[in-house]
Amino acid sequence: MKILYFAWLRQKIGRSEETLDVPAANVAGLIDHLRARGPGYEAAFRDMKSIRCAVNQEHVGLDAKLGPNDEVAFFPPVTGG
Amino acid sequence: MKILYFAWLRQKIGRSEETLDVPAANVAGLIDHLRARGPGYEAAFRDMKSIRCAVNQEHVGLDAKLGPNDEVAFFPPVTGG
Amino acid sequence: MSEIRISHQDFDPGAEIAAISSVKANIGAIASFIGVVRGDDGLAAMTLDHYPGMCEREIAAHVTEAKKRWPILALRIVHRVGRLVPGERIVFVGVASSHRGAAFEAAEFLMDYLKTRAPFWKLEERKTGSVWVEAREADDESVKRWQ
Amino acid sequence: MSEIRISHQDFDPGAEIAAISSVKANIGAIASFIGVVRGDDGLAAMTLDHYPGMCEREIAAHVTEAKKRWPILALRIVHRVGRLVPGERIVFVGVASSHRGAAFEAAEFLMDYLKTRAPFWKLEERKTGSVWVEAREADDESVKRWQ
Repeated sequence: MKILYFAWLRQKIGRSEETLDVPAANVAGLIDHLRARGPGYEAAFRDMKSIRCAVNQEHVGLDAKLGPNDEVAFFPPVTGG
Repeated sequence: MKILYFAWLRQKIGRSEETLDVPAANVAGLIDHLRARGPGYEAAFRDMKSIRCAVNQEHVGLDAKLGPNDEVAFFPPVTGG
Repeated sequence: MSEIRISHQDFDPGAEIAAISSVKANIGAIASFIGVVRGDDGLAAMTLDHYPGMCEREIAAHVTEAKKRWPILALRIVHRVGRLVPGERIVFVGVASSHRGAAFEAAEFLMDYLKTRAPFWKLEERKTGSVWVEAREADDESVKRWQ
Repeated sequence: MSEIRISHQDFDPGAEIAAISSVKANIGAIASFIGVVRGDDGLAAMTLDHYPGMCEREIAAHVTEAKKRWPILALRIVHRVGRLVPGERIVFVGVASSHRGAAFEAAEFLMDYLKTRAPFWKLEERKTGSVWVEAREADDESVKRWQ
Protein backbone atom coordinates (compact mmCIF):
# COMPACT_ATOMS: atom_id res chain seq x y z
CA MET A 1 0.00 0.00 0.00
CA LYS A 2 1.01 3.60 -0.53
CA ILE A 3 1.56 5.62 2.64
CA LEU A 4 1.74 9.45 2.71
CA TYR A 5 3.01 11.70 5.51
CA PHE A 6 2.31 15.42 5.84
CA ALA A 7 3.54 18.37 7.92
CA TRP A 8 5.59 17.38 11.01
CA LEU A 9 4.96 13.67 10.46
CA ARG A 10 6.79 13.99 7.16
CA GLN A 11 9.63 15.83 8.90
CA LYS A 12 9.96 13.32 11.75
CA ILE A 13 9.82 10.30 9.47
CA GLY A 14 12.07 11.96 6.91
CA ARG A 15 10.04 11.16 3.83
CA SER A 16 6.76 12.23 2.24
CA GLU A 17 5.66 8.87 0.91
CA GLU A 18 6.58 5.22 0.66
CA THR A 19 5.08 2.03 -0.69
CA LEU A 20 5.07 -0.85 1.79
CA ASP A 21 3.71 -4.36 1.76
CA VAL A 22 2.30 -4.47 5.29
CA PRO A 23 0.15 -7.34 6.55
CA ALA A 24 -2.00 -5.02 8.68
CA ALA A 25 -5.75 -5.47 8.67
CA ASN A 26 -6.54 -1.97 9.87
CA VAL A 27 -5.01 1.46 10.51
CA ALA A 28 -4.07 0.68 14.13
CA GLY A 29 -2.17 -2.38 12.95
CA LEU A 30 -0.37 -0.36 10.30
CA ILE A 31 0.71 2.21 12.90
CA ASP A 32 2.08 -0.54 15.17
CA HIS A 33 4.05 -1.85 12.21
CA LEU A 34 5.37 1.61 11.29
CA ARG A 35 6.43 2.43 14.88
CA ALA A 36 8.76 -0.58 14.77
CA ARG A 37 10.57 0.80 11.69
CA GLY A 38 12.75 3.26 13.60
CA PRO A 39 12.96 6.15 16.05
CA GLY A 40 11.64 8.71 13.51
CA TYR A 41 8.42 6.71 13.08
CA GLU A 42 8.22 6.16 16.83
CA ALA A 43 8.49 9.92 17.44
CA ALA A 44 5.94 10.69 14.70
CA PHE A 45 3.31 8.31 16.09
CA ARG A 46 3.92 9.05 19.81
CA ASP A 47 0.91 11.33 20.44
CA MET A 48 -2.06 9.81 18.66
CA LYS A 49 -4.34 12.69 19.72
CA SER A 50 -2.43 14.85 17.20
CA ILE A 51 -2.71 12.44 14.30
CA ARG A 52 -5.44 12.09 11.70
CA CYS A 53 -5.70 9.41 9.04
CA ALA A 54 -7.28 9.17 5.62
CA VAL A 55 -7.72 6.05 3.49
CA ASN A 56 -8.18 6.72 -0.21
CA GLN A 57 -8.62 10.42 0.67
CA GLU A 58 -11.48 9.84 3.11
CA HIS A 59 -11.09 10.56 6.83
CA VAL A 60 -11.13 7.33 8.85
CA GLY A 61 -10.63 6.10 12.41
CA LEU A 62 -8.02 3.69 13.76
CA ASP A 63 -10.28 0.71 13.16
CA ALA A 64 -10.64 1.35 9.40
CA LYS A 65 -9.91 -1.75 7.31
CA LEU A 66 -6.99 -1.68 4.86
CA GLY A 67 -6.48 -3.42 1.53
CA PRO A 68 -3.21 -3.89 -0.43
CA ASN A 69 -3.98 -1.14 -2.99
CA ASP A 70 -5.12 1.49 -0.53
CA GLU A 71 -3.60 4.96 -0.23
CA VAL A 72 -3.16 5.73 3.47
CA ALA A 73 -2.26 9.23 4.66
CA PHE A 74 -1.20 10.42 8.12
CA PHE A 75 -1.27 14.09 9.08
CA PRO A 76 -1.93 16.45 12.02
CA PRO A 77 -5.25 18.28 12.43
CA VAL A 78 -5.52 20.89 9.68
CA THR A 79 -4.73 24.51 10.51
CA GLY A 80 -6.29 26.41 7.63
CA GLY A 81 -4.43 28.40 5.00
CA MET B 1 -24.91 83.63 -9.13
CA LYS B 2 -24.23 80.27 -10.77
CA ILE B 3 -27.17 77.87 -10.87
CA LEU B 4 -26.85 74.14 -11.60
CA TYR B 5 -29.60 71.64 -12.49
CA PHE B 6 -29.31 67.86 -12.31
CA ALA B 7 -31.28 64.80 -13.46
CA TRP B 8 -34.86 65.55 -14.54
CA LEU B 9 -34.61 69.21 -13.49
CA ARG B 10 -31.87 69.61 -16.09
CA GLN B 11 -34.04 67.87 -18.69
CA LYS B 12 -37.15 69.94 -17.93
CA ILE B 13 -35.28 73.23 -17.86
CA GLY B 14 -33.22 72.26 -20.89
CA ARG B 15 -29.85 73.28 -19.54
CA SER B 16 -27.35 72.07 -16.96
CA GLU B 17 -26.19 75.44 -15.70
CA GLU B 18 -26.60 79.15 -16.08
CA THR B 19 -25.30 82.33 -14.48
CA LEU B 20 -28.01 84.78 -13.44
CA ASP B 21 -28.05 88.06 -11.60
CA VAL B 22 -31.08 87.49 -9.38
CA PRO B 23 -32.08 89.88 -6.61
CA ALA B 24 -33.28 87.00 -4.39
CA ALA B 25 -32.39 87.00 -0.70
CA ASN B 26 -32.92 83.29 -0.22
CA VAL B 27 -33.54 80.00 -2.06
CA ALA B 28 -37.33 80.33 -1.97
CA GLY B 29 -37.03 83.75 -3.60
CA LEU B 30 -34.73 82.39 -6.28
CA ILE B 31 -37.20 79.58 -7.08
CA ASP B 32 -40.05 82.14 -7.43
CA HIS B 33 -37.86 84.09 -9.83
CA LEU B 34 -36.93 80.97 -11.84
CA ARG B 35 -40.54 79.76 -12.14
CA ALA B 36 -41.36 83.01 -13.93
CA ARG B 37 -38.70 82.35 -16.57
CA GLY B 38 -40.83 79.89 -18.60
CA PRO B 39 -42.89 76.70 -18.70
CA GLY B 40 -39.81 74.42 -18.43
CA TYR B 41 -38.84 76.07 -15.14
CA GLU B 42 -42.42 76.03 -13.97
CA ALA B 43 -42.65 72.28 -14.65
CA ALA B 44 -39.30 71.61 -12.98
CA PHE B 45 -40.24 73.44 -9.79
CA ARG B 46 -43.84 72.22 -9.58
CA ASP B 47 -43.43 69.52 -6.92
CA MET B 48 -41.15 70.95 -4.25
CA LYS B 49 -41.24 67.67 -2.24
CA SER B 50 -39.06 66.15 -4.98
CA ILE B 51 -36.49 68.92 -5.03
CA ARG B 52 -33.33 69.32 -2.99
CA CYS B 53 -31.03 72.33 -2.96
CA ALA B 54 -27.36 72.89 -2.21
CA VAL B 55 -25.59 76.21 -1.83
CA ASN B 56 -21.85 76.05 -2.38
CA GLN B 57 -22.16 72.24 -2.32
CA GLU B 58 -23.82 72.11 1.10
CA HIS B 59 -27.40 70.89 1.52
CA VAL B 60 -29.70 73.75 2.53
CA GLY B 61 -33.39 74.49 3.10
CA LEU B 62 -35.63 76.96 1.26
CA ASP B 63 -34.82 79.72 3.76
CA ALA B 64 -31.06 79.61 3.10
CA LYS B 65 -29.58 83.06 2.38
CA LEU B 66 -27.98 83.70 -1.01
CA GLY B 67 -25.13 85.98 -2.04
CA PRO B 68 -24.13 87.10 -5.55
CA ASN B 69 -21.16 84.71 -5.84
CA ASP B 70 -22.92 81.61 -4.57
CA GLU B 71 -23.19 78.36 -6.50
CA VAL B 72 -26.76 77.08 -6.16
CA ALA B 73 -27.74 73.58 -7.27
CA PHE B 74 -31.19 72.01 -7.65
CA PHE B 75 -31.67 68.25 -7.93
CA PRO B 76 -34.03 65.40 -6.97
CA PRO B 77 -33.38 63.16 -3.95
CA VAL B 78 -30.35 60.97 -4.73
CA THR B 79 -30.94 57.38 -5.85
CA GLY B 80 -27.54 55.77 -5.32
CA GLY B 81 -25.26 54.43 -8.02
CA MET C 1 -4.12 56.13 1.52
CA SER C 2 -7.57 56.55 0.07
CA GLU C 3 -8.73 57.66 -3.36
CA ILE C 4 -12.19 58.46 -4.66
CA ARG C 5 -12.53 58.77 -8.41
CA ILE C 6 -15.67 59.59 -10.39
CA SER C 7 -15.10 58.87 -14.04
CA HIS C 8 -16.71 58.42 -17.41
CA GLN C 9 -13.94 55.93 -18.23
CA ASP C 10 -13.94 52.23 -17.47
CA PHE C 11 -11.42 50.94 -14.93
CA ASP C 12 -9.09 47.95 -14.71
CA PRO C 13 -9.93 45.90 -11.58
CA GLY C 14 -6.43 44.41 -11.44
CA ALA C 15 -4.79 47.84 -11.54
CA GLU C 16 -7.11 49.18 -8.83
CA ILE C 17 -6.36 46.23 -6.56
CA ALA C 18 -2.63 46.58 -7.21
CA ALA C 19 -2.81 50.22 -6.13
CA ILE C 20 -4.11 49.33 -2.67
CA SER C 21 -2.14 46.10 -2.20
CA SER C 22 1.39 47.23 -1.68
CA VAL C 23 1.26 50.44 0.33
CA LYS C 24 1.83 49.01 3.83
CA ALA C 25 3.76 46.03 5.21
CA ASN C 26 0.95 44.99 7.53
CA ILE C 27 -1.69 44.48 4.82
CA GLY C 28 -3.02 40.96 5.14
CA ALA C 29 -6.43 41.26 3.53
CA ILE C 30 -7.80 43.00 0.46
CA ALA C 31 -11.55 42.83 -0.07
CA SER C 32 -12.91 44.26 -3.28
CA PHE C 33 -16.18 44.58 -5.08
CA ILE C 34 -17.13 45.27 -8.68
CA GLY C 35 -20.66 46.24 -9.66
CA VAL C 36 -21.82 45.46 -13.20
CA VAL C 37 -24.93 46.66 -15.08
CA ARG C 38 -27.34 43.74 -15.29
CA GLY C 39 -29.49 43.32 -18.37
CA ASP C 40 -31.70 40.47 -17.19
CA ASP C 41 -34.75 42.59 -16.33
CA GLY C 42 -35.09 44.35 -19.66
CA LEU C 43 -32.76 47.26 -18.95
CA ALA C 44 -31.27 48.59 -22.20
CA ALA C 45 -28.97 51.17 -20.61
CA MET C 46 -28.63 53.41 -17.58
CA THR C 47 -27.19 56.89 -17.30
CA LEU C 48 -25.72 58.13 -14.04
CA ASP C 49 -25.73 61.86 -13.39
CA HIS C 50 -23.70 63.46 -10.58
CA TYR C 51 -22.71 66.83 -9.13
CA PRO C 52 -18.93 67.05 -9.63
CA GLY C 53 -17.18 68.13 -6.47
CA MET C 54 -20.12 67.71 -4.13
CA CYS C 55 -20.39 64.03 -5.09
CA GLU C 56 -16.77 63.30 -4.20
CA ARG C 57 -17.09 65.25 -0.93
CA GLU C 58 -20.15 63.32 0.18
CA ILE C 59 -18.54 59.99 -0.63
CA ALA C 60 -15.40 61.14 1.20
CA ALA C 61 -17.52 61.76 4.31
CA HIS C 62 -18.58 58.10 4.26
CA VAL C 63 -15.00 56.99 3.74
CA THR C 64 -14.12 58.97 6.88
CA GLU C 65 -16.94 57.18 8.72
CA ALA C 66 -15.66 53.78 7.50
CA LYS C 67 -12.15 54.65 8.70
CA LYS C 68 -13.52 55.43 12.16
CA ARG C 69 -15.20 52.04 12.34
CA TRP C 70 -12.52 49.78 10.87
CA PRO C 71 -8.69 49.81 10.77
CA ILE C 72 -8.35 50.53 7.05
CA LEU C 73 -4.82 50.66 5.61
CA ALA C 74 -5.73 51.58 2.03
CA LEU C 75 -8.98 52.21 0.21
CA ARG C 76 -10.12 53.00 -3.29
CA ILE C 77 -13.49 53.85 -4.76
CA VAL C 78 -14.05 54.24 -8.49
CA HIS C 79 -17.55 55.14 -9.64
CA ARG C 80 -18.52 55.60 -13.24
CA VAL C 81 -20.99 58.15 -14.54
CA GLY C 82 -22.55 58.65 -17.95
CA ARG C 83 -24.37 56.08 -20.07
CA LEU C 84 -23.67 52.42 -19.32
CA VAL C 85 -25.05 49.32 -21.02
CA PRO C 86 -25.53 45.83 -19.50
CA GLY C 87 -22.24 44.08 -18.86
CA GLU C 88 -20.35 47.32 -18.20
CA ARG C 89 -18.65 47.90 -14.85
CA ILE C 90 -20.22 50.63 -12.70
CA VAL C 91 -18.29 50.68 -9.46
CA PHE C 92 -15.16 49.42 -7.75
CA VAL C 93 -14.59 49.39 -4.01
CA GLY C 94 -11.36 47.99 -2.58
CA VAL C 95 -10.32 47.95 1.07
CA ALA C 96 -6.98 46.77 2.46
CA SER C 97 -6.64 45.94 6.15
CA SER C 98 -4.64 43.65 8.39
CA HIS C 99 -7.51 41.21 8.84
CA ARG C 100 -10.24 39.88 6.59
CA GLY C 101 -13.18 40.76 8.82
CA ALA C 102 -12.43 44.50 8.72
CA ALA C 103 -11.73 44.47 4.98
CA PHE C 104 -14.98 42.66 4.13
CA GLU C 105 -17.14 44.73 6.47
CA ALA C 106 -15.76 48.10 5.35
CA ALA C 107 -16.17 47.17 1.67
CA GLU C 108 -19.76 46.06 2.25
CA PHE C 109 -20.52 49.18 4.31
CA LEU C 110 -19.24 51.43 1.52
CA MET C 111 -21.09 49.49 -1.17
CA ASP C 112 -24.39 49.66 0.74
CA TYR C 113 -23.93 53.43 0.92
CA LEU C 114 -22.91 53.80 -2.72
CA LYS C 115 -25.86 51.74 -4.00
CA THR C 116 -28.55 53.41 -1.92
CA ARG C 117 -27.57 56.86 -0.69
CA ALA C 118 -24.59 58.13 -2.69
CA PRO C 119 -25.23 61.35 -4.65
CA PHE C 120 -26.07 59.94 -8.06
CA TRP C 121 -29.21 60.16 -10.17
CA LYS C 122 -30.09 57.24 -12.38
CA LEU C 123 -31.95 57.27 -15.70
CA GLU C 124 -33.04 53.84 -16.86
CA GLU C 125 -33.71 53.11 -20.54
CA ARG C 126 -36.15 50.32 -21.38
CA LYS C 127 -38.27 49.43 -24.38
CA THR C 128 -41.08 51.30 -22.65
CA GLY C 129 -39.03 54.51 -22.46
CA SER C 130 -36.58 56.32 -20.20
CA VAL C 131 -37.37 56.93 -16.55
CA TRP C 132 -35.47 58.68 -13.77
CA VAL C 133 -35.34 56.24 -10.87
CA GLU C 134 -37.24 57.46 -7.80
CA ALA C 135 -35.33 57.74 -4.54
CA ARG C 136 -35.67 54.71 -2.31
CA GLU C 137 -36.94 54.98 1.22
CA ALA C 138 -34.21 56.25 3.51
CA ASP C 139 -34.65 53.29 5.84
CA ASP C 140 -33.41 50.80 3.25
CA GLU C 141 -32.65 47.56 5.09
CA SER C 142 -29.08 47.19 3.87
CA VAL C 143 -28.14 50.61 5.19
CA LYS C 144 -30.12 50.38 8.44
CA ARG C 145 -27.98 47.58 9.83
CA TRP C 146 -24.93 49.87 9.96
CA GLN C 147 -26.70 52.45 12.09
CA MET D 1 -18.78 27.74 -13.32
CA SER D 2 -16.45 27.16 -10.40
CA GLU D 3 -12.75 26.45 -10.27
CA ILE D 4 -10.52 25.47 -7.37
CA ARG D 5 -6.79 25.67 -7.98
CA ILE D 6 -4.01 24.80 -5.54
CA SER D 7 -0.73 26.12 -6.86
CA HIS D 8 2.88 26.91 -6.03
CA GLN D 9 2.66 29.79 -8.51
CA ASP D 10 1.50 33.31 -7.77
CA PHE D 11 -1.74 34.48 -9.41
CA ASP D 12 -2.89 37.65 -11.15
CA PRO D 13 -5.93 39.09 -9.29
CA GLY D 14 -7.12 40.95 -12.40
CA ALA D 15 -7.05 37.78 -14.52
CA GLU D 16 -8.90 35.78 -11.85
CA ILE D 17 -11.60 38.44 -11.60
CA ALA D 18 -11.88 38.62 -15.38
CA ALA D 19 -12.45 34.85 -15.50
CA ILE D 20 -15.56 35.06 -13.31
CA SER D 21 -16.86 38.40 -14.59
CA SER D 22 -18.16 37.61 -18.03
CA VAL D 23 -19.69 34.15 -17.89
CA LYS D 24 -23.34 35.12 -17.43
CA ALA D 25 -25.50 38.04 -18.50
CA ASN D 26 -27.14 38.37 -15.09
CA ILE D 27 -23.93 38.97 -13.13
CA GLY D 28 -24.30 42.24 -11.25
CA ALA D 29 -21.85 41.78 -8.39
CA ILE D 30 -18.36 40.38 -8.06
CA ALA D 31 -16.92 40.18 -4.56
CA SER D 32 -13.33 39.11 -4.24
CA PHE D 33 -10.74 38.67 -1.55
CA ILE D 34 -6.96 38.43 -1.60
CA GLY D 35 -4.99 37.23 1.40
CA VAL D 36 -1.40 38.39 1.80
CA VAL D 37 1.35 37.14 4.16
CA ARG D 38 1.82 39.76 6.88
CA GLY D 39 5.28 40.39 8.27
CA ASP D 40 4.39 42.75 11.10
CA ASP D 41 4.56 40.17 13.91
CA GLY D 42 8.05 38.89 13.22
CA LEU D 43 7.13 36.23 10.69
CA ALA D 44 10.02 35.56 8.29
CA ALA D 45 8.21 33.07 6.07
CA MET D 46 5.49 30.46 6.13
CA THR D 47 5.25 27.17 4.29
CA LEU D 48 1.90 25.63 3.46
CA ASP D 49 1.71 21.86 3.06
CA HIS D 50 -1.31 20.11 1.54
CA TYR D 51 -2.56 16.70 0.42
CA PRO D 52 -3.02 16.99 -3.36
CA GLY D 53 -6.36 15.67 -4.46
CA MET D 54 -7.92 15.38 -1.01
CA CYS D 55 -7.37 19.12 -0.43
CA GLU D 56 -9.22 20.10 -3.61
CA ARG D 57 -12.05 17.65 -2.81
CA GLU D 58 -12.57 19.03 0.69
CA ILE D 59 -12.60 22.62 -0.56
CA ALA D 60 -15.02 21.56 -3.31
CA ALA D 61 -17.39 20.26 -0.63
CA HIS D 62 -17.49 23.73 0.92
CA VAL D 63 -18.04 25.31 -2.47
CA THR D 64 -21.05 23.00 -2.86
CA GLU D 65 -22.30 24.15 0.54
CA ALA D 66 -21.86 27.81 -0.46
CA LYS D 67 -23.81 27.19 -3.69
CA LYS D 68 -26.69 25.75 -1.67
CA ARG D 69 -26.81 28.87 0.50
CA TRP D 70 -26.35 31.61 -2.09
CA PRO D 71 -27.24 32.03 -5.79
CA ILE D 72 -23.68 31.93 -7.11
CA LEU D 73 -23.17 32.44 -10.85
CA ALA D 74 -19.40 31.96 -10.97
CA LEU D 75 -16.77 31.23 -8.37
CA ARG D 76 -13.02 30.86 -8.24
CA ILE D 77 -10.64 29.85 -5.46
CA VAL D 78 -6.87 29.95 -5.87
CA HIS D 79 -4.77 28.84 -2.90
CA ARG D 80 -1.01 28.82 -2.90
CA VAL D 81 1.16 26.23 -1.21
CA GLY D 82 4.90 26.08 -0.59
CA ARG D 83 7.11 28.70 1.05
CA LEU D 84 5.76 32.26 1.10
CA VAL D 85 7.38 35.41 2.50
CA PRO D 86 5.64 38.54 3.83
CA GLY D 87 3.98 40.54 1.08
CA GLU D 88 3.25 37.50 -1.07
CA ARG D 89 -0.33 36.61 -2.00
CA ILE D 90 -1.68 33.43 -0.37
CA VAL D 91 -5.27 33.11 -1.48
CA PHE D 92 -7.87 34.45 -3.88
CA VAL D 93 -11.60 33.99 -3.56
CA GLY D 94 -13.95 35.53 -6.11
CA VAL D 95 -17.72 35.14 -6.25
CA ALA D 96 -20.05 36.48 -8.94
CA SER D 97 -23.77 36.77 -8.27
CA SER D 98 -26.70 38.92 -9.33
CA HIS D 99 -26.68 40.91 -6.09
CA ARG D 100 -23.99 42.24 -3.80
CA GLY D 101 -25.28 40.68 -0.58
CA ALA D 102 -24.95 37.12 -1.88
CA ALA D 103 -21.54 37.79 -3.45
CA PHE D 104 -20.11 39.32 -0.26
CA GLU D 105 -21.55 36.68 2.06
CA ALA D 106 -20.44 33.71 -0.03
CA ALA D 107 -16.91 35.13 -0.37
CA GLU D 108 -16.67 35.72 3.39
CA PHE D 109 -18.10 32.24 4.14
CA LEU D 110 -15.48 30.60 1.90
CA MET D 111 -12.64 32.71 3.34
CA ASP D 112 -13.62 31.86 6.93
CA TYR D 113 -13.48 28.20 5.98
CA LEU D 114 -10.19 28.50 4.07
CA LYS D 115 -8.46 30.37 6.90
CA THR D 116 -9.56 28.12 9.74
CA ARG D 117 -10.59 24.65 8.57
CA ALA D 118 -9.28 24.05 5.05
CA PRO D 119 -6.87 21.11 4.73
CA PHE D 120 -3.54 22.91 4.94
CA TRP D 121 -0.69 22.65 7.43
CA LYS D 122 1.31 25.75 8.17
CA LEU D 123 4.97 25.99 9.18
CA GLU D 124 5.96 29.43 10.48
CA GLU D 125 9.57 30.62 10.35
CA ARG D 126 10.68 33.20 12.92
CA LYS D 127 14.00 34.26 14.39
CA THR D 128 13.29 31.84 17.21
CA GLY D 129 12.94 28.92 14.80
CA SER D 130 10.36 27.08 12.72
CA VAL D 131 7.12 25.83 14.26
CA TRP D 132 4.17 23.94 12.81
CA VAL D 133 1.06 25.91 13.73
CA GLU D 134 -1.26 24.03 16.09
CA ALA D 135 -4.84 23.48 15.00
CA ARG D 136 -7.25 26.08 16.30
CA GLU D 137 -10.27 25.16 18.34
CA ALA D 138 -13.03 23.87 16.07
CA ASP D 139 -15.49 26.40 17.49
CA ASP D 140 -13.62 29.34 16.04
CA GLU D 141 -15.93 32.34 16.22
CA SER D 142 -15.71 33.28 12.55
CA VAL D 143 -16.83 29.83 11.46
CA LYS D 144 -19.47 29.36 14.17
CA ARG D 145 -21.65 32.14 12.87
CA TRP D 146 -22.31 30.23 9.64
CA GLN D 147 -23.62 27.17 11.47
